[in-house]
Amino acid sequence: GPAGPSYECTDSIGCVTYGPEEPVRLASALVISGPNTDLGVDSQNGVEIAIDFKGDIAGHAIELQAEDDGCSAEGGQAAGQKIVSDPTIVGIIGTSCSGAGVPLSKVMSDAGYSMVSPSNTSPALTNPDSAWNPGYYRTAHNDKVQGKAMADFAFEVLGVTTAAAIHDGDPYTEGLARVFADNFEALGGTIVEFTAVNTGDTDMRPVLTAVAAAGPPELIYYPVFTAEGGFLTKQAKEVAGLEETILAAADGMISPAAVEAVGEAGEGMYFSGPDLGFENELYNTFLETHLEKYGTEPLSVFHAHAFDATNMILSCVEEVGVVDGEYLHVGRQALRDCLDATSGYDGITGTLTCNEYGDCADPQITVSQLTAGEYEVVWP
Amino acid sequence: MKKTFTTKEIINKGLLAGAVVLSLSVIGFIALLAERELIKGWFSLGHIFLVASPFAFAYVTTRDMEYEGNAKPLQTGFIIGAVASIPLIVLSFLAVAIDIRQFLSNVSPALIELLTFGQTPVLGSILLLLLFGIIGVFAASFNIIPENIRHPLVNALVWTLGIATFSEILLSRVRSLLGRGLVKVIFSGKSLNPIFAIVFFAAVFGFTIWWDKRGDSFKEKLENLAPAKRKQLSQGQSILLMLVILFLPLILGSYLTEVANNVGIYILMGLGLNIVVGFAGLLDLGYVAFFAIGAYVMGVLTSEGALGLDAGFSFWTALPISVIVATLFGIVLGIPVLGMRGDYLAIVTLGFGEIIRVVAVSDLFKDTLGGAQGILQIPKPEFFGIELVQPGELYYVVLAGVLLAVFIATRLRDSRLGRQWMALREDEDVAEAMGMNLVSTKLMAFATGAAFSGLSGAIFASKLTSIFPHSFNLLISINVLSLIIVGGVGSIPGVFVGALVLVGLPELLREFAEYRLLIYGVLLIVMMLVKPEGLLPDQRKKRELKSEAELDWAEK
Amino acid sequence: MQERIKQIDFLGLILWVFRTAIIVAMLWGTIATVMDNPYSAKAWTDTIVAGIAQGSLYALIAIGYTLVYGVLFMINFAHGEFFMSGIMTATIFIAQPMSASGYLDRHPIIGLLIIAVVTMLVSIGIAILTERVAYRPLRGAPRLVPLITAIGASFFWQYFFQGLYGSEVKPFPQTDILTGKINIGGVEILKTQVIVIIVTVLMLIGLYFFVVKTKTGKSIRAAAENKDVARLMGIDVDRAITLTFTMGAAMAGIAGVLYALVFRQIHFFMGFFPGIKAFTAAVLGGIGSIPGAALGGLFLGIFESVGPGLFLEGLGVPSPHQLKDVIAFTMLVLVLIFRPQGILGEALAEEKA
Amino acid sequence: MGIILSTKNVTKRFGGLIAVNSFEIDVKENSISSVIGPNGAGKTTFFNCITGFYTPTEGEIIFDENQHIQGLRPDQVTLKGISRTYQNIRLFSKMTAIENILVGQHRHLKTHWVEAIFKTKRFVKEEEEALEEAIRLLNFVGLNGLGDHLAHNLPYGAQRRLEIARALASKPKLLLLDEPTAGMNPNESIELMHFIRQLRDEVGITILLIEHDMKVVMGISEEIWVMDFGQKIAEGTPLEIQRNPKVIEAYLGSGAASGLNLEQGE
Amino acid sequence: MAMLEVNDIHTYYGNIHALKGISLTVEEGEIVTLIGANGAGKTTTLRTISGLLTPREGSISYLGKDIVGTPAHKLVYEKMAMVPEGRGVFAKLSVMENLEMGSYSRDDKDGIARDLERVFALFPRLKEREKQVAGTLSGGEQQMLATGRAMMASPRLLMLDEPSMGLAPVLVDAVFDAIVEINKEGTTILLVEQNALMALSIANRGYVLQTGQIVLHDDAAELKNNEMVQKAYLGMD
Ligand SMILES: Nc1ncnc2c1ncn2[C@@H]1O[C@H](COP(=O)(O)OP(=O)(O)OP(=O)(O)O)[C@@H](O)[C@H]1O
Ligand SMILES: Nc1ncnc2c1ncn2[C@@H]1O[C@H](COP(=O)(O)OP(=O)(O)OP(=O)(O)O)[C@@H](O)[C@H]1O
Ligand SMILES: [Mg+2]
Ligand SMILES: [Mg+2]
Repeated sequence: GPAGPSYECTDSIGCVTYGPEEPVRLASALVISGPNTDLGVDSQNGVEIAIDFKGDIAGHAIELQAEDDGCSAEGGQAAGQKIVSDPTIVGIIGTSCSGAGVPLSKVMSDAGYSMVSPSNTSPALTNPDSAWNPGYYRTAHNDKVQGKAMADFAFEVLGVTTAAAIHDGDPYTEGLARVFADNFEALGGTIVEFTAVNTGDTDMRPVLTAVAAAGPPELIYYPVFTAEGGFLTKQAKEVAGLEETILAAADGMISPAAVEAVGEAGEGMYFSGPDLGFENELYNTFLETHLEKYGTEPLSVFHAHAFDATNMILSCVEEVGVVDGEYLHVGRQALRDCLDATSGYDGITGTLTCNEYGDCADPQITVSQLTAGEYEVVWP
Repeated sequence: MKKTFTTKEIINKGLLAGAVVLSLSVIGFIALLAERELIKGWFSLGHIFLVASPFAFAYVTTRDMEYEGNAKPLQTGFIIGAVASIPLIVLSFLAVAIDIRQFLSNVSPALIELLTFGQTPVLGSILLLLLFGIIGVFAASFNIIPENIRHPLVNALVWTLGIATFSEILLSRVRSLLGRGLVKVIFSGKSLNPIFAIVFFAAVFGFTIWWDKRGDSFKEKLENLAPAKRKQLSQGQSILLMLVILFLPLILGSYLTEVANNVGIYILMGLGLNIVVGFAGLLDLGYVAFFAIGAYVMGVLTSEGALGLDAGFSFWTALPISVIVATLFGIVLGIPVLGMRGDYLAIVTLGFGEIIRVVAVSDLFKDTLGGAQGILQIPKPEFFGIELVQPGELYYVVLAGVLLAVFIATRLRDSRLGRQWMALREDEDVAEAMGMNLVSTKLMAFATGAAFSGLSGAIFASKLTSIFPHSFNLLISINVLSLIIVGGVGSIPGVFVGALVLVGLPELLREFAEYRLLIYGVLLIVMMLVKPEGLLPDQRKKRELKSEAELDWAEK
Repeated sequence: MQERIKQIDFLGLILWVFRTAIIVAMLWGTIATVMDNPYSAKAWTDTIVAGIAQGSLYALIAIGYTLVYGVLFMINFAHGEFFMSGIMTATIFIAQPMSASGYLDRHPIIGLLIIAVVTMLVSIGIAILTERVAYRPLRGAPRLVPLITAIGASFFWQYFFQGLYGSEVKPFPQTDILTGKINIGGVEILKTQVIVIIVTVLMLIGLYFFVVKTKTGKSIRAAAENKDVARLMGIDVDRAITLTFTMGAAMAGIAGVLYALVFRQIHFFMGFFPGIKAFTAAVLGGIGSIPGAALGGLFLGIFESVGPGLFLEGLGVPSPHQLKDVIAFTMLVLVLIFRPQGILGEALAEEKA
Repeated sequence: MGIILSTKNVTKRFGGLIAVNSFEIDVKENSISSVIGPNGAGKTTFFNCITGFYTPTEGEIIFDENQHIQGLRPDQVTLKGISRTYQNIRLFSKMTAIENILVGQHRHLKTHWVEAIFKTKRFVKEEEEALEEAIRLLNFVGLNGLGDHLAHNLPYGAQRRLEIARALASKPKLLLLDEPTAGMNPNESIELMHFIRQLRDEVGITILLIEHDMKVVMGISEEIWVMDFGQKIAEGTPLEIQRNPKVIEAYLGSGAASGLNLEQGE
Repeated sequence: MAMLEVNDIHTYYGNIHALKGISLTVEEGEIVTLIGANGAGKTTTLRTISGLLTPREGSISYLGKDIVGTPAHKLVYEKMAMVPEGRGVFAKLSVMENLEMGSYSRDDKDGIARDLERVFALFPRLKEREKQVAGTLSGGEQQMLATGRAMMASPRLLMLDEPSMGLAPVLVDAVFDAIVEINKEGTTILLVEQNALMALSIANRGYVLQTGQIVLHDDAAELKNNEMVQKAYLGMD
């Protein structure tokens, strides 16, 4: 597009230019419809709060265009096409689901955009031999990291040698469960049962009975979401043979709703996830704002990743943006370079450093334990 | 028929209108839309939906009302509007008094602020009551003002609000087609520029008045045209239509072309299901199964990732195989259900759809189908060495598929087989007694339907370059079924209209986010209530008197 | 039809192979599992009891489908939403505040009764509203049309309630009197499961008598057969239909309460899958038949629960429980091949030529 | 005249009920004959056995030179050359009259669907001929001009005729009519009677009908079988039947209803 | 005042104009018959009177009240009953249950019991088949059941639509006898019949319909001798 009065764009893949009083525009592509809505709405809230906190960039307000990734490949593709048809969008926060991330990553990359995902965890997305594309970043943890962390914690800290893993057929949960199982076995443990339920299932007793019959294991890891996780937790306590078994889940179940869903049965269970730095002042302000703005506490854990993702983009825009009177110019490659160079960035999910394929999450996965309705960090 | 309404009935209507807008408010719809300004600084989409219900109720009531003089309807309109505000007023007072939000999380301060215009509850309530009353009067006045003003007014309103609502899409088209300069004139941010809005409103208003006056003579001229000329004209129209279809991507731009492609994928499926349900009357709720099979075959054959067969299949060589495999599955799954009728068939096919999805997601076939992680790195189609990447390029692949399917579906419909299917739909026993083999007739329907769906799935996989089992859920089957019924069961043009309305429109309504499916639901209900026979119902071909009519035509 | 298909040798052969393959696979799996004997007797009984409880819920929901189908011959896709709406509302407005204030612990029985009543009322209200707006104007339209409005209504209510109460999972309070197990004839059963089974049986018996014995019940059956003639008898058909929806929704409401008691968490999407399953159960049992719906529900619940462990585990299928729907639907197909009208369905009165 | 249809010992049981009990008839080629009997006697069931809707529990049905047709499917029976109409009209109601007749011609159409897709010459020709034939039949039954109407929009009498046209479209050797005059007034019944006679005389097919209108039955039948409780209780010419006391008792009654003057014969 | 007065009614099926201004009266205690060709509008007339259809124009008064727009099920409480074309028995209900449905509008147990006796006396066959599911009855039995069921409403006005259709001649006799019997017991009858000869022989008066209009109206005996009627409807040349 035409540039400001005196600016010449030299960026290899083009620039975005904001004229006087034009807002800097971000897009989000999160799941805000269908059964996974919680996940996306939570992230979107995080994005909105980050934008509110930031206020403006060089006098330009910040505006969000919220799209729905539908938690599906076709949804991701459509959202992507819509976003890249708008040249005033400088960066994308999304997607929620890895399945939507795969096509969207391709679409936005080809068009020269940058995108930071708060909750894609599939290893494929940052695997250059698979679905990685330039311009793709994420603040969510690669399953490889989180699954391994849980295996380490279980084997080394809790000292368990037998475990079971349960997923629900969602790519995220399946990926985590599998990485956990592989690592746990690599450490010398035994996976007595690797099994699955379906999203939407309510009666978990049969599958839990099968797990009990196979071992019973000392620990069950089920990195699923709140609904299925709630059922598994409560019913595990009612299945003979599993009364003493340690229960563990992942960040899909770090949320107030999950605390309520597991109820008393969840007391003492473990969760792998980011270190939300609950002592962290910024996060406390965040939570206050959230309560005020949306009337509820956050719905899951990804608002934090989304908050960080938004901030990563915004601070890079601020950094590489060329202020030219009332105009602001942002080079798209420059933005990618800046994001690539993210290192030691202090976010609420930890200290972010991006590797060459866009994995930016703090490698420090923590394990927390649910005690008296609160998540207490117990490891490391 | 005109009715008289008692005061109680009028108040009830008002309360009903109020209940509707109250519902819209408490589910957060209004507040969400309030963020979307239509005309900069004036009002938002939220305001429109806020007043839509009292407007509609006041309009319809006064339309159906028996009255003399103009005072009565205006008064009625006011009452309905004013009464409709009462539930909202109660809500805003309640919100101040207690913490409703612990129950209804969407009763946000932003909503209350919207409802009270940022004023104190008392003042705000009075304002709201007045606003609604005026809206009621406004609605009622539509029934009073003469037609030659009403029509332009309605037109101007609808068009202005329409372009304001879809400004986001327009904006991107205007930007790339007309340049940045004009954008500033028309838009202010994402909303319409007030001055432009006024000018546009006036223009539409003026044009409609002109058209209403002159249009009739124009139409008359058209009708009086010599048959030969008329034929030319209709040929001209067809050529124009063809050109538009051919160059659609240029007109639409990449995003809308993507939408068109998605619509096309559904049209393909719709054409197939239309054969099964529309022609043959076999209610199939698991149609997605064949779509999935087509997609998975394409994925497994061509993927460049770990799961790919790596046997040198390209899109074009894999395509027929996908279609054939899907067709075979159509037959195989068709056999056990041959003896089942009506809703038994529906639920069993639904089961097949679920079985295919569950099997795809399961750990059982993880090594071949990728399980939950799906199949990645499926190449896009190539055409003489050019990879078709952009929506505008893929469009032609979809278009080719759709044209082929329309062609085959039309030819089959007009053949003996088509009549067999319809006879089967009307009365299975008698159809059999006419000498037709039910088994082969039914299996042909399943097979053809599955073939179209498989084709659609194969294109889908290649277009997305990745497939996940979750894409193949029941909602797709439901959506395809809905679109053929909304379009008009058994009608081929109906499939197009249905797909545009049920796939295209929701795509454009992305902004409504979590309310999209809610709107989709309302859309389904309203369309069926208004046009139960579908938007473009099937027209049986004239055969007895056709020849004569044609003769007629030629003679003239 | 059966008779005729048998004459087609080729087709008969395929069907025969199909059936035999399923049955052999089931037997083989069962034998392999039994030989391997991974489960204790207790594990089996637990699984079966869980299946019965789940099946009871299906049965209660299935009755709503069957009742409506019996009268209007339409698949009421929105029925799962009647189930969801009542318990969602009662949980938010009654159960949670009651639990927070400690009332539920002090007066658990009264509390639960209040919850049940409110749940049923809301479910019934939603059902009547749906019928009034989306179905009634379409009497006499082709059958696919109300099917589509029903789908529309289902979407509408799902997302309406999501908007109303939010999309997160909501806990349903636990009551002490229903916690724990009791011992029935040497089998330890969860109290909640006992409640589910007892309530279901009572509701079913009551409903059956209502429909078969009372004048109102008969008038519903009459309206089901021929609306115009029913009118000529003085039966207010619209009222009869409303009544049918009311009963179906009341059952769905009860199912909602029982679901909440057993699973203790609810969600705006919770109606969808149980709805589909219940519908399957209704068809399996013979759509239109009340005992059929009950039997179908039970059958489905038990097979889903026991099937994966019994048939698939022995065959070495990984994650067998993921495939429980495959078992459920395969059983459906198997049953319908043998009995196209469902287990207890009346032979589709083959129109006399 | 040869025998075109011969049933031997045909029996149909529904559970405990014997609807048709060892029923035997011989229908002469190019004749018009009737089966009559009280309601529920098993007449329609007997027709259903012949046309393959039911498989007879026992017995043989021999059609057109020793072809055994019992147990065949309805479509196979039609292919042999038998077609029928139904007691309650069963047209393809949402198809036009012409289309109904075209479906009736199924038996004689040969082109494959692949030819339809490519619109081969043979296909086009066959379709044209079929349409011509359909229009001819339409005119024959007196429905000219109604061909493009949906079947369910036609008046009752027209529907009956259309059903006959559809049955004729398969060019049957034997036509079974199940109460063709039900719901017609006496005048219309007589018209139909003439029409049936014309059919036999001009087209040369054999007609077997079930009928309760004695004026029609007695007026056109050459031979009549009387059925009661599934069994044959009488057979013979109209005159013989009218005088048969068994028939009078079980079926005809005083004669007031049938409009026949039983005391005097004809 | 006449019991039933139909005044210039127009009834439509969608766009099809089925009744084009029908007027007729029925006096208490009479048997009145409507005859006419197929599609003349006889059934439509009865359905309009009984409230199953609503006329677009015209008025109907019954027992002195305007009943246009009153739904069918309410008219039953006004002692109007109809036996629909094609009998319409509830096939899945037993004979007894069908009869019970006939008395749906009544609360007087004694009266119902008395009427049940009366029906069984008139149609002893029904008594024998009390428990049988109606769908398995023979055609004639179903017709008896339909008539008996209408009697259970103890109607003042009974409308019958082609009660003899598809019946064996013996049964036709029986049904007509029954109609006369019912009438003698005080029920007014409006009868639609194809079997015009028999209808006219038991009726007091008759109306002739042609394409939605009344073309002739006279005493039954006169109509029987009317040349046009004889030619067009009685099949006499
Ligand atoms: N599919 C069936 N199942 C059970 N019983 C049947 C079936 N079809 C017919 N019947 C019974 O068989 C008997 C003969 O019926 P059918 O229809 O052949 O009589 P019909 O002679 O045609 O009588 P009508 O003159 O009234 O038409 C009846 O008692 C009927 O109820
Ligand atoms: N449901 C309907 N939809 C459309 N048209 C109808 C419908 N029912 C009847 N008609 C038309 O209305 C007209 C009158 O029909 P009606 O059934 O009243 O005739 P009828 O005199 O009872 O004839 P029949 O002796 O055949 O019973 C006919 O032209 C008929 O085609
Ligand atoms: Mg018969
Ligand atoms: Mg009639």
